[in-house]
Amino acid sequence: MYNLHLSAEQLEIRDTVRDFVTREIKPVALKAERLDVCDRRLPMQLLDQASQMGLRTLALSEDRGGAGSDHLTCCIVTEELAAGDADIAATLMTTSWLGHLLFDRAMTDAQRERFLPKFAADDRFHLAFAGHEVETDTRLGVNYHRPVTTEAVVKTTAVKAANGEWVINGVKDYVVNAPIAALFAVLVKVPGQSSVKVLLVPADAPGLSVSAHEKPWQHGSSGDVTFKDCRVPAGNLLGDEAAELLAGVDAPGEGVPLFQALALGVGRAAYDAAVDYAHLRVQGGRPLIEHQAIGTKLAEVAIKLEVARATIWQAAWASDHPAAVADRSLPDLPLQMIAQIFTSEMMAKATKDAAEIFGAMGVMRDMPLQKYIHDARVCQHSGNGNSDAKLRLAEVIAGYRRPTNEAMAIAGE
Amino acid sequence: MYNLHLSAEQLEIRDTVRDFVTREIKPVALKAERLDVCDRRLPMQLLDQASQMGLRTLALSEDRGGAGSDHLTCCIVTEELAAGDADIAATLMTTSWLGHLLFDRAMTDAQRERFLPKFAADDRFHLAFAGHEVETDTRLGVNYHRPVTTEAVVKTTAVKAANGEWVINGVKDYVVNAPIAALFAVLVKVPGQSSVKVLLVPADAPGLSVSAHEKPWQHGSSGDVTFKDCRVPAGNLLGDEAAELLAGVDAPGEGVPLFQALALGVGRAAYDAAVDYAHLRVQGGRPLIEHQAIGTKLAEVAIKLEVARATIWQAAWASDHPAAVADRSLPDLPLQMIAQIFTSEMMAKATKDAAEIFGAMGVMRDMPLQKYIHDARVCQHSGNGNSDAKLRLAEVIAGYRRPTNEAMAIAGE
Amino acid sequence: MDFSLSNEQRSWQMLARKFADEEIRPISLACDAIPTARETFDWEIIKKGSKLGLRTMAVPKKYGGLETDFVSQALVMTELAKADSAISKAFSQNWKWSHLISAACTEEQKERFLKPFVADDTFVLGKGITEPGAGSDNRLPPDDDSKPGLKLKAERHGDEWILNGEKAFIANAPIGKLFFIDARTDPTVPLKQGITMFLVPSDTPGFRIGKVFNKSGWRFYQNGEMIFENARVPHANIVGGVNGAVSKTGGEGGDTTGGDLFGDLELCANALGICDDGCQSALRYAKTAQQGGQALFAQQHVQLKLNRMFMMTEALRSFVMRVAWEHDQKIHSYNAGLAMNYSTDVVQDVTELYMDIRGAEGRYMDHHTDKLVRDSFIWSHLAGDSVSRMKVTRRIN
Amino acid sequence: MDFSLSNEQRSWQMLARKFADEEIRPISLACDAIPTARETFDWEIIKKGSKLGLRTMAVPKKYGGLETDFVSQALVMTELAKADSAISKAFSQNWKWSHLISAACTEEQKERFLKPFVADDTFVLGKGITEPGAGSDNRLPPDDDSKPGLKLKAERHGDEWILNGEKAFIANAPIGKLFFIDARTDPTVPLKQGITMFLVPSDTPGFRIGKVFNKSGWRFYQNGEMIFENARVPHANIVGGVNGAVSKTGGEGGDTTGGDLFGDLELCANALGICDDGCQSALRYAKTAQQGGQALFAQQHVQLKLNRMFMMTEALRSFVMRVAWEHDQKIHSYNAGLAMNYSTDVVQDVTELYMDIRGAEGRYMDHHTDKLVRDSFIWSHLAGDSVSRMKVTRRIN
Repeated sequence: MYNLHLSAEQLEIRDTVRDFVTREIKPVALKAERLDVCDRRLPMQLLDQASQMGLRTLALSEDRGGAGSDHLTCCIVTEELAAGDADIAATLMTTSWLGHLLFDRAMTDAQRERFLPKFAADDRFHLAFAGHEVETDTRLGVNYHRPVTTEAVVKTTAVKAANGEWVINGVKDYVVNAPIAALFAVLVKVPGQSSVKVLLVPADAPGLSVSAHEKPWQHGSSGDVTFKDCRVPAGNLLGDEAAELLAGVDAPGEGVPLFQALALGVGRAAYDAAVDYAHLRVQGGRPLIEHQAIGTKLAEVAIKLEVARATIWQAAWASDHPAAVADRSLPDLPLQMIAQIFTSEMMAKATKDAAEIFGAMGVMRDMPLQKYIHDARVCQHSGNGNSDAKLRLAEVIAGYRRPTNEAMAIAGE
Repeated sequence: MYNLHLSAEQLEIRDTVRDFVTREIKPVALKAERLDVCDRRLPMQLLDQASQMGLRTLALSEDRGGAGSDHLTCCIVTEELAAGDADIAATLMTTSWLGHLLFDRAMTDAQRERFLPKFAADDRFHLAFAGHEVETDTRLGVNYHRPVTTEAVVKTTAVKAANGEWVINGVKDYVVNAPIAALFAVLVKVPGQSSVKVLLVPADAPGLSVSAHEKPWQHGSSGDVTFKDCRVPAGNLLGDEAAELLAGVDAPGEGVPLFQALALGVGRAAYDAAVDYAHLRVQGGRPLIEHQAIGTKLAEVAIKLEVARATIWQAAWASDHPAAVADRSLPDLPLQMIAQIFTSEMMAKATKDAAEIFGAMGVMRDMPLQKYIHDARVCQHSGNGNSDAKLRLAEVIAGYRRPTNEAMAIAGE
Repeated sequence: MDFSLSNEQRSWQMLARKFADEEIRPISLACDAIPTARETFDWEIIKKGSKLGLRTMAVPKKYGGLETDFVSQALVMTELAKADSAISKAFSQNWKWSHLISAACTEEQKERFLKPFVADDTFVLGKGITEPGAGSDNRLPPDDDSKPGLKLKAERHGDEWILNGEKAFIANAPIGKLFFIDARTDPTVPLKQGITMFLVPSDTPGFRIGKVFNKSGWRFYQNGEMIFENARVPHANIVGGVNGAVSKTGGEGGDTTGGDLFGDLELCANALGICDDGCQSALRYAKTAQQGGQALFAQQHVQLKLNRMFMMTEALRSFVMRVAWEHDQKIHSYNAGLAMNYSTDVVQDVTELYMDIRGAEGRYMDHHTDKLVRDSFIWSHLAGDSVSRMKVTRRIN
Repeated sequence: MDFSLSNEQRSWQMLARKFADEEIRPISLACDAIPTARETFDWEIIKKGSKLGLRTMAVPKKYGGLETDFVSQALVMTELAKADSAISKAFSQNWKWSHLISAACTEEQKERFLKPFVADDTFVLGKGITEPGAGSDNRLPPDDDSKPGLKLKAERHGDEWILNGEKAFIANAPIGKLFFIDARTDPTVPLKQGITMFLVPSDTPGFRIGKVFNKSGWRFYQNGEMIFENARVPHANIVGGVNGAVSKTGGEGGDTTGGDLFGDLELCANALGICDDGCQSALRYAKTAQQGGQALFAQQHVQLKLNRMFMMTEALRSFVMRVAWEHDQKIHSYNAGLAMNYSTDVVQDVTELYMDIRGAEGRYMDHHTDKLVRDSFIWSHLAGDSVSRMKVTRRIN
């Protein structure tokens, strides 16, 4: 039955994280040097604290030492963290989500035995998924409603050596968490095999090197990862379904709207700041908030936030409950993609509107509002962008089904 | 626990109503003469059929012969009906909702005994709430964030005659369902008493006359109701809490977002028509939907619909479950008002975008798209409008509490 | 740089303003309210305007016209539209096609058609391109496919051409005396190379008018169906040669001041008139209507809406006047198209903001406000749809 | 109606374009990237531009300036902004205040200040109004309350005035040699009647510059704090009389061509330059960047974005040129204000669409694209916030 009550656990973790953000994250995040987008190093100590609170292992099942949070809870926590600092949110949600995918769903017992103890024990044990490659064009674009497939190409190879080890060669880019990850899940092509595979590669594997990005147009830290005759044991290969499981981490669609919750958190931070300022700042003898123009603007921002949250929560819950689409409680549409387009467009506008209320203070690089605007823009323009997402949504609406590669090959024969 | 599954009953009634709309309503609604906004008479026969299906008594409790549907179900049904015909939806939801308020919540047993049998038995027994009066300015406007109260003024009087009857004098306007109502709930002032009262007035009471509106900027039928020494029995007075209960029918806020569901239904009708047309119509050798420009536009409309629905459902459920605000699962904001502003703005845009896809056919008065645009505009501009709603929302955001009339009077002494 | 008007331009503007105030505005809402599409037209206003030169102002002096410049034409369209957009269009539609006659017809054709046009106050022109199955395909035909686009067929039989087919949504069809008709004369080649333009008088045998379309806005302005059943048109009525229609109507690379491209200026100048009406009506309303004991104008949200209305309107005026001047200078540019696209956004935004400021008054929406919003929607289809916009973008290079 | 440029206007445009291409664009991104706000400025570019007249082009000839018209000034601002909006503003800021000197200063003051200004390539002007607690209150002060607005106090002591207080966000503060400073000289009356304007050289005793603000956009252009601690200014440096500041700076009803109202033209002409840069960069990118084996330009959604960019830019250009012409004609109107408000919407829309078309390329956003978007946001605060818009609306009547 339709029910919007959050569970006691959800309410509690939201309060806990909100409190952590207020007490610990905000004082660091609001320092001028951190607000300046030109030099934003990850606050490792806060990440350690968050890890001790269980936020690094939020989605990991309880059996394995995590909090076992469901998709909705992960989105609630992400919003709260991002209202404090988008980079902290991105870092934690990436590790937490990959932790769940890898340890709960992709690894064999033997693999878990090797990696889980370290992951559970070390607050700095972060995870990264190295999927994307240089010069891969994944945009739908000209292939909209055309039978040509637009799929990521994997050129990084893994070859089995005589001693059974895998030897990896290739370069991955856009890798979130790359500079801090202790373990990478790497998408590879094994010559002679049609489907792509995933290998577990510890950061200290010989032949692996990371080049961190400066000021990337992404949240958290990121970098390129180069594999040069990088060797890992034979046992590091994940099962065949791992590639598909992990691919959703990058592409919006029917996945978990974690990055949309991040964008919402950024918008809320801007809104909260603007409401506070509008109470304090006096213009024409009255606080700003008592002016129609400012009140109206704040109302418009509030509407954007509430509507986006309803949309994100719906997508989050749906990604955990495919049965609700099957029984037609929810539409058979890519709800995460809808949340992505809507939220990112709305938060870009919301942060700008909030900043306008601050007057000259709203244009300063070392003040919060410009940081929020920048963070919202990153959410809007990373990846393939909203124009491409709309084309993908349009194909779903049209009921267009692109022939698979195999079908194309058969047709071509 | 958060759960977006609809109940089996909700899914079933949605299907039933959707089927009724397709088979019965659409063929009538799509006739050129009904599409032309200049002459839109209520299709009484369809209303009778709907009544036989239980839609006139949808919200009335099961004990009393209704379907006992909750707020969410009422919104779901309203959307479906409005996707067929906005006037039918407005008529039925008004009677259904007033039926619930009057028979389930406001009447005494004695009153129920007198009126319920007729209401239950007669498919043409519709209800109307006569609250608003001529020249009452209920806009917040200049009183935004000022201690001046902006409240409806009731000038219609009810005076107790020697024989115990109430004698009513005054004029009510904006009364939805007035031309077809068999029973009116009338807001009156009893001289010498401070709070307003509600009287039950049958349509055939002597001294009551209705002047129906032509082409009103409202959905359903509406009219002015004049009371000239109109007499009703002493027993027709409702309890003191009835006035507050019924006031929510007119003012958006924390009530049931029925009219927002209506707007959504209108938007969906436009969207469905546009998707169908985009599949059929060929341009440049390909169906319209295969063009990026059209696909993108349809995706944008689809997003507006899905996001609006999530927002409306949330508000509908919240209006039935105040505990979810109390336990902080939902924000303490007027969710219906948020749904009102958002939905009406989005559907105005959605219907225009859908119409653009139809080219010249989209501007014709006897074709569906112009009707949808008109219907959406009515949702956007009836009542006090969105600018005023935003000011009310801003007061909530600011935490502004207007002093009550009594407090003002005391302060003035 | 000079934004001032010449004495002649100014006097055209004044003449149009007076005519609009005294003759058009008084009948505007009544015409709009007529329920039957076929009955909204009023010949009296056309005759009165015609006597002032408002029907023939684009015809060269040597053919008895007034040969005004484009700036004057833009000013007049705006002034007339300020009182009624559809009536303004009913006049300017004649200029559009008299531009085409001047630019594309032979002397013999001008003699045969322009002279009677000038002489008769009820002689109205039109052009038939759109067909039930071909609207945007005519405007933006694919280069690689000959099938899309208009289908009306013309076949030569001696000195005559036999036309068969239908046109739809044709402006002035129900009332016009002479039409330019685009017909397929070579169905084997892409549209641009296979159509011929014919001059078709309304009394051509085999040619008749079908239904009159029941538009939501622009009620006064008549759009109708045209039906050709073995309609016979003399070879002498071909404009610009067989298969030569596009090069003469101002399509890509053609003459940019007559024909179709005048249509861009026409739509944006007309929209400007609606915007002026909307702005002035809104300002008047905001200054007079009261709320809480004060004029609406005292409220910030009303000021912000008025700001946006005037801001967009003045931007549009600047753009329209520039485009009119460019036309007079025979400057080829994509500006006319951009201004037309732009006018769609502006006219709808401005009129909808006006509706916002007014809101429903009691149970009704003010008729004039509602009319402005309905009239503005016409632009979505004529000037602001994605085909119109992409077509203009492709001129930018 | 004439949109053409005179030879002189055209040659200023060409000079500016050449300077922008050859000198400004090559240093633009490097200046933007300098992390420390105090170090982004480059005297070399100012000196080079000054030698071409770009610092003094608004000064009357009799004082050694170039006395250009407003149309030329608008053209030059646009051309310079096409290469770097902040550097363009660094030049035009001097014209703004040289307009004020011409309009409001006595001959003696002109002699003392305009001459050295003209003679020295590094002589830069500024004006201090905003204070930490008073920004929009200065622009739109309430009529019925004397408290809101600037607080910097000036008290007369014989032939000198003693200034105490602070200014914030003052353009050119860190580098200027001469400033106009508004100070309260009568705190008992509403703002408009109680402030006096002083000419304050940078070496005035008791006057110093505080921090330099670290803006997100317009990095090159310096805004700083001004601190007055018993700063002593001679009575002879008062502009326009005691308590007479507002009537001289072009506030409501004042001189509409110098001072503040030039600022409206300045902002919209500058925005136009950013838009031109955005449009041309986007078109170039769309024509060259490939996706799926075709230029991006082949895609409809890219065409629609380009359409909007060019459409809004050309509407803005039309509006800007009209406003510049109105300034030259000394026409009083609300158009300059509307154009300024409008430029906010346009410059942000255009640059954000450009960012949309580009998207993040791999892991980074193109620096130039990002800079255009950041620079454009400055308008939210200077030209497009609700106070700016309501202020302009109140001029409409």
